[in-house]
Amino acid sequence: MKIKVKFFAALHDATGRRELNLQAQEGLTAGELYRDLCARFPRLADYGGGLMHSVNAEYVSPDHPLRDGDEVAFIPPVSGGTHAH
Amino acid sequence: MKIKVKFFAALHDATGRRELNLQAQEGLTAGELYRDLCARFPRLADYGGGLMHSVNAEYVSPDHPLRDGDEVAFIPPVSGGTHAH
Amino acid sequence: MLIRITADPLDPQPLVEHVRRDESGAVVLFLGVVRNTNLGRRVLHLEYDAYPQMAEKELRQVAEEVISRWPISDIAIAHRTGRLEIGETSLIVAVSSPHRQEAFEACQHVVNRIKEVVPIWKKEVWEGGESWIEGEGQTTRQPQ
Amino acid sequence: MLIRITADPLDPQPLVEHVRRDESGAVVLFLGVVRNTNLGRRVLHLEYDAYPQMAEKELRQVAEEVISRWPISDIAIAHRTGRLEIGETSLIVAVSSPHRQEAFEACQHVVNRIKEVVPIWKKEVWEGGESWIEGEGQTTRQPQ
Repeated sequence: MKIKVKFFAALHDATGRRELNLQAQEGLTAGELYRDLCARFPRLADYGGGLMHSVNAEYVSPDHPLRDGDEVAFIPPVSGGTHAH
Repeated sequence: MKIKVKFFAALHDATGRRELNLQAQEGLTAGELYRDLCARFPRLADYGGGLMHSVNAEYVSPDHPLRDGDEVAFIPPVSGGTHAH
Repeated sequence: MLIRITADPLDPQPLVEHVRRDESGAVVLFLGVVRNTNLGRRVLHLEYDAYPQMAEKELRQVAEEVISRWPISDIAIAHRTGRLEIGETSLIVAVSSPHRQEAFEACQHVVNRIKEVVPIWKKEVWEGGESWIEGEGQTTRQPQ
Repeated sequence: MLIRITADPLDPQPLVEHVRRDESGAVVLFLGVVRNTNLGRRVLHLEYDAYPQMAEKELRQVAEEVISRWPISDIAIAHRTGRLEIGETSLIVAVSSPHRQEAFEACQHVVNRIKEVVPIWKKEVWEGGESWIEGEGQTTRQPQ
Protein backbone atom coordinates (compact mmCIF):
# COMPACT_ATOMS: atom_id res chain seq x y z
CA MET A 1 0.00 0.00 0.00
CA LYS A 2 1.04 3.63 -0.58
CA ILE A 3 1.75 5.84 2.42
CA LYS A 4 2.67 9.52 2.49
CA VAL A 5 4.78 10.68 5.44
CA LYS A 6 5.13 14.34 6.43
CA PHE A 7 7.98 15.77 8.51
CA PHE A 8 7.74 19.03 10.43
CA ALA A 9 9.96 21.20 12.59
CA ALA A 10 12.79 19.18 14.21
CA LEU A 11 11.86 16.07 12.18
CA HIS A 12 12.16 18.07 8.99
CA ASP A 13 15.67 19.08 10.08
CA ALA A 14 16.47 15.48 11.06
CA THR A 15 15.38 13.97 7.74
CA GLY A 16 16.07 16.84 5.36
CA ARG A 17 12.63 16.18 3.89
CA ARG A 18 9.19 17.62 4.10
CA GLU A 19 7.43 14.64 2.59
CA LEU A 20 8.13 11.05 1.67
CA ASN A 21 6.04 8.65 -0.41
CA LEU A 22 6.65 4.99 0.26
CA GLN A 23 5.33 1.50 -0.22
CA ALA A 24 4.50 -0.38 2.95
CA GLN A 25 3.22 -3.84 3.67
CA GLU A 26 -0.43 -4.26 4.67
CA GLY A 27 -1.09 -4.09 8.39
CA LEU A 28 1.89 -1.93 9.26
CA THR A 29 1.11 0.30 12.25
CA ALA A 30 2.03 3.99 12.71
CA GLY A 31 4.55 3.04 15.41
CA GLU A 32 6.16 0.36 13.24
CA LEU A 33 6.45 2.83 10.39
CA TYR A 34 8.30 5.21 12.71
CA ARG A 35 10.78 2.49 13.68
CA ASP A 36 11.33 1.62 10.02
CA LEU A 37 12.00 5.28 9.24
CA CYS A 38 14.56 5.49 12.06
CA ALA A 39 16.61 2.89 10.22
CA ARG A 40 16.61 5.08 7.14
CA PHE A 41 17.04 8.41 8.99
CA PRO A 42 19.07 7.64 12.14
CA ARG A 43 18.67 11.17 13.58
CA LEU A 44 14.93 10.54 13.79
CA ALA A 45 15.55 8.15 16.69
CA ASP A 46 16.56 11.11 18.89
CA TYR A 47 12.93 12.26 18.95
CA GLY A 48 11.11 9.04 19.72
CA GLY A 49 10.19 9.84 23.30
CA GLY A 50 7.92 12.85 22.95
CA LEU A 51 6.33 12.14 19.58
CA MET A 52 2.62 11.77 18.93
CA HIS A 53 1.38 9.98 15.82
CA SER A 54 -1.19 11.29 13.38
CA VAL A 55 -2.96 9.65 10.48
CA ASN A 56 -4.93 11.78 8.04
CA ALA A 57 -4.56 14.78 10.37
CA GLU A 58 -5.98 13.02 13.45
CA TYR A 59 -4.02 11.97 16.51
CA VAL A 60 -3.82 8.13 16.74
CA SER A 61 -2.08 5.64 19.01
CA PRO A 62 1.16 3.99 17.81
CA ASP A 63 -0.64 0.66 17.22
CA HIS A 64 -3.03 2.26 14.72
CA PRO A 65 -2.91 0.12 11.51
CA LEU A 66 -2.25 2.06 8.33
CA ARG A 67 -4.29 1.80 5.17
CA ASP A 68 -3.55 2.46 1.55
CA GLY A 69 -3.39 6.20 0.84
CA ASP A 70 -2.92 7.30 4.44
CA GLU A 71 -1.05 10.49 5.27
CA VAL A 72 1.09 9.93 8.36
CA ALA A 73 2.93 12.48 10.48
CA PHE A 74 4.96 12.26 13.68
CA ILE A 75 4.20 15.23 15.88
CA PRO A 76 6.95 16.56 18.18
CA PRO A 77 5.81 18.44 21.30
CA VAL A 78 3.98 21.50 19.99
CA SER A 79 5.05 25.05 20.78
CA GLY A 80 2.84 27.29 18.67
CA GLY A 81 0.76 30.16 19.88
CA THR A 82 2.72 32.82 21.57
CA HIS A 83 6.25 33.57 22.53
CA ALA A 84 5.04 34.59 26.02
CA HIS A 85 4.73 31.78 28.49
CA MET B 1 -15.39 84.58 44.60
CA LYS B 2 -15.99 83.15 41.10
CA ILE B 3 -16.94 79.52 40.71
CA LYS B 4 -17.52 77.52 37.52
CA VAL B 5 -19.96 74.60 37.77
CA LYS B 6 -20.14 71.81 35.18
CA PHE B 7 -23.13 69.53 34.62
CA PHE B 8 -22.89 66.13 32.96
CA ALA B 9 -25.23 63.33 31.96
CA ALA B 10 -28.44 63.33 34.02
CA LEU B 11 -27.49 66.62 35.70
CA HIS B 12 -27.12 68.24 32.30
CA ASP B 13 -30.64 67.06 31.48
CA ALA B 14 -31.92 68.26 34.88
CA THR B 15 -30.48 71.77 34.55
CA GLY B 16 -30.52 72.26 30.80
CA ARG B 17 -26.96 73.56 31.11
CA ARG B 18 -23.46 72.30 30.57
CA GLU B 19 -21.76 75.03 32.54
CA LEU B 20 -22.65 77.82 34.94
CA ASN B 21 -20.47 80.69 36.18
CA LEU B 22 -21.53 82.16 39.48
CA GLN B 23 -20.44 84.38 42.35
CA ALA B 24 -20.30 82.65 45.74
CA GLN B 25 -19.46 83.81 49.21
CA GLU B 26 -16.05 82.92 50.66
CA GLY B 27 -15.95 79.67 52.60
CA LEU B 28 -18.84 78.01 50.78
CA THR B 29 -18.35 74.22 50.61
CA ALA B 30 -18.99 71.94 47.65
CA GLY B 31 -21.97 70.39 49.44
CA GLU B 32 -23.46 73.79 50.28
CA LEU B 33 -23.09 74.88 46.67
CA TYR B 34 -25.06 71.80 45.61
CA ARG B 35 -27.90 72.66 48.00
CA ASP B 36 -27.94 76.24 46.71
CA LEU B 37 -28.14 74.96 43.13
CA CYS B 38 -31.08 72.69 44.02
CA ALA B 39 -33.08 75.83 44.92
CA ARG B 40 -32.38 77.21 41.45
CA PHE B 41 -32.79 73.87 39.58
CA PRO B 42 -35.36 71.87 41.57
CA ARG B 43 -34.87 68.71 39.42
CA LEU B 44 -31.27 68.55 40.66
CA ALA B 45 -32.56 67.48 44.08
CA ASP B 46 -33.63 64.12 42.60
CA TYR B 47 -29.95 63.13 42.26
CA GLY B 48 -28.55 64.11 45.65
CA GLY B 49 -28.15 60.59 47.03
CA GLY B 50 -25.60 59.07 44.71
CA LEU B 51 -23.55 62.12 43.77
CA MET B 52 -19.83 62.55 44.32
CA HIS B 53 -18.30 66.01 44.37
CA SER B 54 -15.28 67.12 42.40
CA VAL B 55 -13.22 70.30 42.51
CA ASN B 56 -10.71 71.02 39.75
CA ALA B 57 -11.18 67.47 38.45
CA GLU B 58 -10.41 65.73 41.77
CA TYR B 59 -12.91 63.92 43.95
CA VAL B 60 -13.49 65.83 47.23
CA SER B 61 -15.77 65.42 50.23
CA PRO B 62 -18.92 67.59 50.45
CA ASP B 63 -17.34 69.74 53.20
CA HIS B 64 -14.45 70.77 50.93
CA PRO B 65 -14.26 74.61 51.02
CA LEU B 66 -14.27 76.28 47.63
CA ARG B 67 -11.78 78.91 46.48
CA ASP B 68 -11.89 81.63 43.89
CA GLY B 69 -11.60 80.22 40.37
CA ASP B 70 -12.52 76.64 41.29
CA GLU B 71 -14.23 74.36 38.77
CA VAL B 72 -16.86 72.26 40.52
CA ALA B 73 -18.77 69.25 39.21
CA PHE B 74 -21.28 66.87 40.75
CA ILE B 75 -20.61 63.35 39.58
CA PRO B 76 -23.55 60.94 39.23
CA PRO B 77 -22.75 57.22 39.50
CA VAL B 78 -20.48 56.50 36.56
CA SER B 79 -21.33 54.01 33.83
CA GLY B 80 -18.63 54.35 31.23
CA GLY B 81 -16.50 51.63 29.80
CA THR B 82 -18.47 48.95 28.17
CA HIS B 83 -22.02 48.02 27.47
CA ALA B 84 -21.30 44.45 28.68
CA HIS B 85 -21.63 43.93 32.38
CA MET C 1 1.00 55.17 28.44
CA LEU C 2 -1.74 56.43 26.15
CA ILE C 3 -5.00 57.86 27.50
CA ARG C 4 -7.56 59.27 25.10
CA ILE C 5 -11.15 60.51 25.32
CA THR C 6 -12.44 61.14 21.84
CA ALA C 7 -15.61 61.53 19.79
CA ASP C 8 -13.94 59.76 16.85
CA PRO C 9 -14.32 56.03 16.04
CA LEU C 10 -11.83 53.81 17.85
CA ASP C 11 -9.27 51.63 16.04
CA PRO C 12 -7.32 48.96 17.99
CA GLN C 13 -4.15 48.92 15.87
CA PRO C 14 -2.60 52.22 17.10
CA LEU C 15 -3.11 51.10 20.70
CA VAL C 16 -1.38 47.77 20.00
CA GLU C 17 1.53 49.64 18.41
CA HIS C 18 1.68 52.04 21.32
CA VAL C 19 1.95 49.41 24.06
CA ARG C 20 4.14 46.84 22.30
CA ARG C 21 7.79 46.70 23.33
CA ASP C 22 10.58 44.42 22.17
CA GLU C 23 10.32 42.58 25.50
CA SER C 24 6.55 42.07 25.09
CA GLY C 25 5.33 38.57 24.36
CA ALA C 26 1.63 39.28 24.80
CA VAL C 27 -0.83 42.06 24.11
CA VAL C 28 -4.35 41.67 25.50
CA LEU C 29 -7.05 43.95 24.15
CA PHE C 30 -10.52 44.55 25.44
CA LEU C 31 -13.12 46.17 23.21
CA GLY C 32 -16.41 47.28 24.70
CA VAL C 33 -19.03 47.34 21.96
CA VAL C 34 -22.61 48.59 21.95
CA ARG C 35 -25.02 45.70 21.99
CA ASN C 36 -28.62 45.64 20.96
CA THR C 37 -30.24 44.64 24.26
CA ASN C 38 -29.81 45.45 27.93
CA LEU C 39 -31.99 44.31 30.83
CA GLY C 40 -34.29 42.69 28.30
CA ARG C 41 -34.87 45.94 26.44
CA ARG C 42 -34.08 46.52 22.77
CA VAL C 43 -31.48 49.30 22.60
CA LEU C 44 -31.50 51.67 19.59
CA HIS C 45 -28.28 53.50 20.34
CA LEU C 46 -26.17 54.83 23.22
CA GLU C 47 -24.89 58.25 24.12
CA TYR C 48 -21.74 58.63 26.17
CA ASP C 49 -21.08 61.84 28.09
CA ALA C 50 -17.76 62.51 29.83
CA TYR C 51 -15.99 65.05 31.96
CA PRO C 52 -12.93 64.83 29.74
CA GLN C 53 -10.17 66.42 31.87
CA MET C 54 -11.22 64.51 34.96
CA ALA C 55 -11.83 61.27 33.03
CA GLU C 56 -8.32 61.42 31.57
CA LYS C 57 -6.86 62.07 35.01
CA GLU C 58 -8.76 59.15 36.53
CA LEU C 59 -7.87 56.82 33.64
CA ARG C 60 -4.22 57.75 34.11
CA GLN C 61 -4.50 56.89 37.81
CA VAL C 62 -6.09 53.53 37.02
CA ALA C 63 -3.28 52.80 34.54
CA GLU C 64 -0.58 53.80 37.04
CA GLU C 65 -2.16 51.66 39.76
CA VAL C 66 -2.15 48.65 37.43
CA ILE C 67 1.42 49.25 36.22
CA SER C 68 2.59 49.35 39.86
CA ARG C 69 0.77 46.11 40.66
CA TRP C 70 1.47 43.82 37.69
CA PRO C 71 4.73 43.28 35.79
CA ILE C 72 3.37 44.69 32.57
CA SER C 73 5.08 46.80 29.92
CA ASP C 74 2.49 49.45 29.08
CA ILE C 75 -1.21 50.32 28.91
CA ALA C 76 -3.30 52.28 26.42
CA ILE C 77 -6.91 53.29 27.03
CA ALA C 78 -9.25 55.00 24.57
CA HIS C 79 -12.86 55.87 25.37
CA ARG C 80 -15.30 57.25 22.87
CA THR C 81 -17.99 59.84 23.63
CA GLY C 82 -21.13 61.01 21.87
CA ARG C 83 -23.68 58.92 20.01
CA LEU C 84 -22.72 55.30 19.30
CA GLU C 85 -24.69 52.86 17.17
CA ILE C 86 -25.07 49.13 17.82
CA GLY C 87 -21.75 47.40 17.13
CA GLU C 88 -19.58 50.48 17.54
CA THR C 89 -16.69 50.39 20.00
CA SER C 90 -16.99 52.53 23.13
CA LEU C 91 -13.80 51.47 24.89
CA ILE C 92 -10.48 49.88 24.04
CA VAL C 93 -7.97 48.82 26.68
CA ALA C 94 -4.62 47.42 25.50
CA VAL C 95 -2.08 45.90 27.89
CA SER C 96 1.32 44.46 26.95
CA SER C 97 3.57 42.27 29.05
CA PRO C 98 6.44 39.80 28.71
CA HIS C 99 4.14 36.97 29.86
CA ARG C 100 0.53 36.52 28.94
CA GLN C 101 -1.11 35.81 32.30
CA GLU C 102 -0.32 39.26 33.68
CA ALA C 103 -1.66 40.99 30.58
CA PHE C 104 -5.03 39.21 30.94
CA GLU C 105 -5.31 40.01 34.64
CA ALA C 106 -4.25 43.63 34.31
CA CYS C 107 -6.56 44.25 31.36
CA GLN C 108 -9.56 42.86 33.26
CA HIS C 109 -8.69 44.99 36.27
CA VAL C 110 -8.51 48.14 34.15
CA VAL C 111 -11.93 47.45 32.63
CA ASN C 112 -13.46 46.87 36.07
CA ARG C 113 -11.94 50.01 37.58
CA ILE C 114 -13.11 52.18 34.69
CA LYS C 115 -16.70 51.35 35.58
CA GLU C 116 -16.13 52.39 39.19
CA VAL C 117 -14.28 55.68 39.17
CA VAL C 118 -14.03 57.31 35.76
CA PRO C 119 -16.55 60.13 35.13
CA ILE C 120 -18.10 58.84 31.94
CA TRP C 121 -21.79 58.08 31.64
CA LYS C 122 -23.93 56.27 29.14
CA LYS C 123 -27.51 56.91 28.20
CA GLU C 124 -29.49 54.11 26.64
CA VAL C 125 -32.02 55.09 24.04
CA TRP C 126 -34.74 52.55 23.30
CA GLU C 127 -38.10 52.76 21.57
CA GLY C 128 -40.20 55.28 23.45
CA GLY C 129 -37.67 56.28 26.08
CA GLU C 130 -34.16 56.78 27.28
CA SER C 131 -32.27 56.62 30.54
CA TRP C 132 -28.86 57.36 31.97
CA ILE C 133 -27.38 54.14 33.33
CA GLU C 134 -25.89 53.96 36.80
CA GLY C 135 -23.02 51.60 37.46
CA GLU C 136 -23.48 48.12 36.08
CA GLY C 137 -27.07 48.16 34.97
CA GLN C 138 -29.22 50.07 37.41
CA THR C 139 -31.14 52.90 35.84
CA THR C 140 -31.27 56.35 37.35
CA ARG C 141 -34.34 57.61 39.02
CA GLN C 142 -36.18 59.37 36.30
CA PRO C 143 -37.08 62.91 37.29
CA GLN C 144 -40.57 63.98 36.19
CA MET D 1 -15.96 30.90 13.43
CA LEU D 2 -12.81 31.86 11.60
CA ILE D 3 -9.68 29.68 11.64
CA ARG D 4 -6.67 30.68 9.61
CA ILE D 5 -3.06 29.50 9.25
CA THR D 6 -1.19 31.96 7.08
CA ALA D 7 2.29 33.18 6.19
CA ASP D 8 0.95 36.75 5.86
CA PRO D 9 1.16 39.41 8.60
CA LEU D 10 -1.77 39.33 11.01
CA ASP D 11 -4.19 42.25 11.45
CA PRO D 12 -6.63 42.25 14.40
CA GLN D 13 -9.42 44.32 12.82
CA PRO D 14 -10.86 41.64 10.46
CA LEU D 15 -11.03 39.21 13.39
CA VAL D 16 -12.90 41.74 15.52
CA GLU D 17 -15.36 42.30 12.65
CA HIS D 18 -15.75 38.57 12.17
CA VAL D 19 -16.68 37.75 15.76
CA ARG D 20 -18.77 40.81 16.63
CA ARG D 21 -22.54 40.32 16.74
CA ASP D 22 -25.30 42.78 17.57
CA GLU D 23 -25.71 40.99 20.91
CA SER D 24 -21.99 41.28 21.72
CA GLY D 25 -20.99 43.70 24.43
CA ALA D 26 -17.37 42.62 24.67
CA VAL D 27 -14.59 41.47 22.38
CA VAL D 28 -11.39 40.22 23.98
CA LEU D 29 -8.32 39.86 21.79
CA PHE D 30 -5.05 38.16 22.52
CA LEU D 31 -2.01 38.92 20.40
CA GLY D 32 1.08 36.79 20.79
CA VAL D 33 4.10 38.80 19.70
CA VAL D 34 7.73 37.82 19.22
CA ARG D 35 9.86 39.17 22.02
CA ASN D 36 13.57 39.73 22.08
CA THR D 37 14.54 37.39 24.92
CA ASN D 38 13.62 33.92 26.13
CA LEU D 39 15.18 31.92 28.95
CA GLY D 40 17.71 34.73 29.32
CA ARG D 41 18.85 34.45 25.72
CA ARG D 42 18.71 37.27 23.16
CA VAL D 43 16.41 36.12 20.35
CA LEU D 44 17.11 37.32 16.79
CA HIS D 45 13.97 35.99 15.15
CA LEU D 46 11.56 33.04 15.23
CA GLU D 47 10.44 30.55 12.65
CA TYR D 48 7.06 28.89 12.91
CA ASP D 49 6.37 25.61 11.17
CA ALA D 50 2.89 24.09 11.00
CA TYR D 51 1.01 21.07 9.74
CA PRO D 52 -1.67 23.31 8.25
CA GLN D 53 -4.58 20.93 7.62
CA MET D 54 -4.19 19.29 11.02
CA ALA D 55 -3.57 22.61 12.81
CA GLU D 56 -6.77 24.06 11.34
CA LYS D 57 -8.69 20.96 12.39
CA GLU D 58 -7.32 21.12 15.93
CA LEU D 59 -7.93 24.87 16.21
CA ARG D 60 -11.51 24.29 15.10
CA GLN D 61 -11.90 21.65 17.83
CA VAL D 62 -10.48 24.01 20.45
CA ALA D 63 -12.92 26.71 19.32
CA GLU D 64 -15.88 24.33 19.39
CA GLU D 65 -14.95 23.09 22.86
CA VAL D 66 -14.84 26.68 24.14
CA ILE D 67 -18.11 27.66 22.44
CA SER D 68 -19.82 24.68 24.09
CA ARG D 69 -18.44 25.61 27.51
CA TRP D 70 -18.84 29.40 27.73
CA PRO D 71 -21.80 31.55 26.64
CA ILE D 72 -19.83 33.35 23.98
CA SER D 73 -20.91 34.54 20.55
CA ASP D 74 -18.00 33.59 18.32
CA ILE D 75 -14.26 32.95 18.08
CA ALA D 76 -11.65 33.78 15.46
CA ILE D 77 -8.12 32.40 15.51
CA ALA D 78 -5.28 33.31 13.16
CA HIS D 79 -1.79 31.84 13.42
CA ARG D 80 1.12 32.97 11.33
CA THR D 81 3.88 30.69 9.99
CA GLY D 82 7.35 31.26 8.57
CA ARG D 83 9.96 33.73 9.74
CA LEU D 84 8.84 36.37 12.24
CA GLU D 85 10.91 39.29 13.45
CA ILE D 86 10.86 40.75 16.97
CA GLY D 87 7.57 42.57 17.51
CA GLU D 88 5.62 40.73 14.84
CA THR D 89 2.37 39.00 15.75
CA SER D 90 2.36 35.19 15.68
CA LEU D 91 -1.16 34.56 16.99
CA ILE D 92 -4.42 36.44 17.33
CA VAL D 93 -7.40 35.02 19.22
CA ALA D 94 -10.62 37.07 19.24
CA VAL D 95 -13.63 36.12 21.36
CA SER D 96 -16.94 37.97 21.53
CA SER D 97 -19.68 37.61 24.12
CA PRO D 98 -22.65 39.50 25.53
CA HIS D 99 -20.82 39.90 28.87
CA ARG D 100 -17.15 40.60 29.33
CA GLN D 101 -16.13 38.05 31.96
CA GLU D 102 -16.84 35.08 29.70
CA ALA D 103 -14.88 36.59 26.83
CA PHE D 104 -11.78 36.98 29.02
CA GLU D 105 -12.01 33.43 30.36
CA ALA D 106 -12.70 31.83 27.00
CA CYS D 107 -9.90 33.75 25.29
CA GLN D 108 -7.38 32.67 27.92
CA HIS D 109 -8.52 29.07 27.60
CA VAL D 110 -8.10 29.11 23.83
CA VAL D 111 -4.55 30.47 24.13
CA ASN D 112 -3.64 27.79 26.67
CA ARG D 113 -5.11 24.96 24.60
CA ILE D 114 -3.33 26.08 21.45
CA LYS D 115 -0.02 25.47 23.18
CA GLU D 116 -1.05 21.96 24.12
CA VAL D 117 -2.60 20.33 21.08
CA VAL D 118 -2.16 22.31 17.88
CA PRO D 119 0.65 21.04 15.58
CA ILE D 120 2.58 24.28 15.23
CA TRP D 121 6.20 24.63 16.27
CA LYS D 122 8.54 27.51 16.80
CA LYS D 123 12.28 27.64 16.35
CA GLU D 124 14.22 30.30 18.17
CA VAL D 125 17.21 31.70 16.36
CA TRP D 126 19.77 33.45 18.53
CA GLU D 127 23.38 34.49 17.95
CA GLY D 128 25.36 31.38 17.18
CA GLY D 129 22.56 28.87 17.35
CA GLU D 130 18.94 27.89 17.01
CA SER D 131 16.55 25.41 18.56
CA TRP D 132 13.02 24.10 18.17
CA ILE D 133 11.08 24.88 21.34
CA GLU D 134 9.05 22.21 23.09
CA GLY D 135 5.95 23.21 24.95
CA GLU D 136 6.30 26.21 27.22
CA GLY D 137 10.01 26.81 27.21
CA GLN D 138 11.89 23.50 27.18
CA THR D 139 14.25 23.12 24.31
CA THR D 140 14.42 19.99 22.22
CA ARG D 141 17.31 17.64 22.54
CA GLN D 142 19.72 18.75 19.91
CA PRO D 143 20.75 15.93 17.64
CA GLN D 144 24.44 15.97 16.69
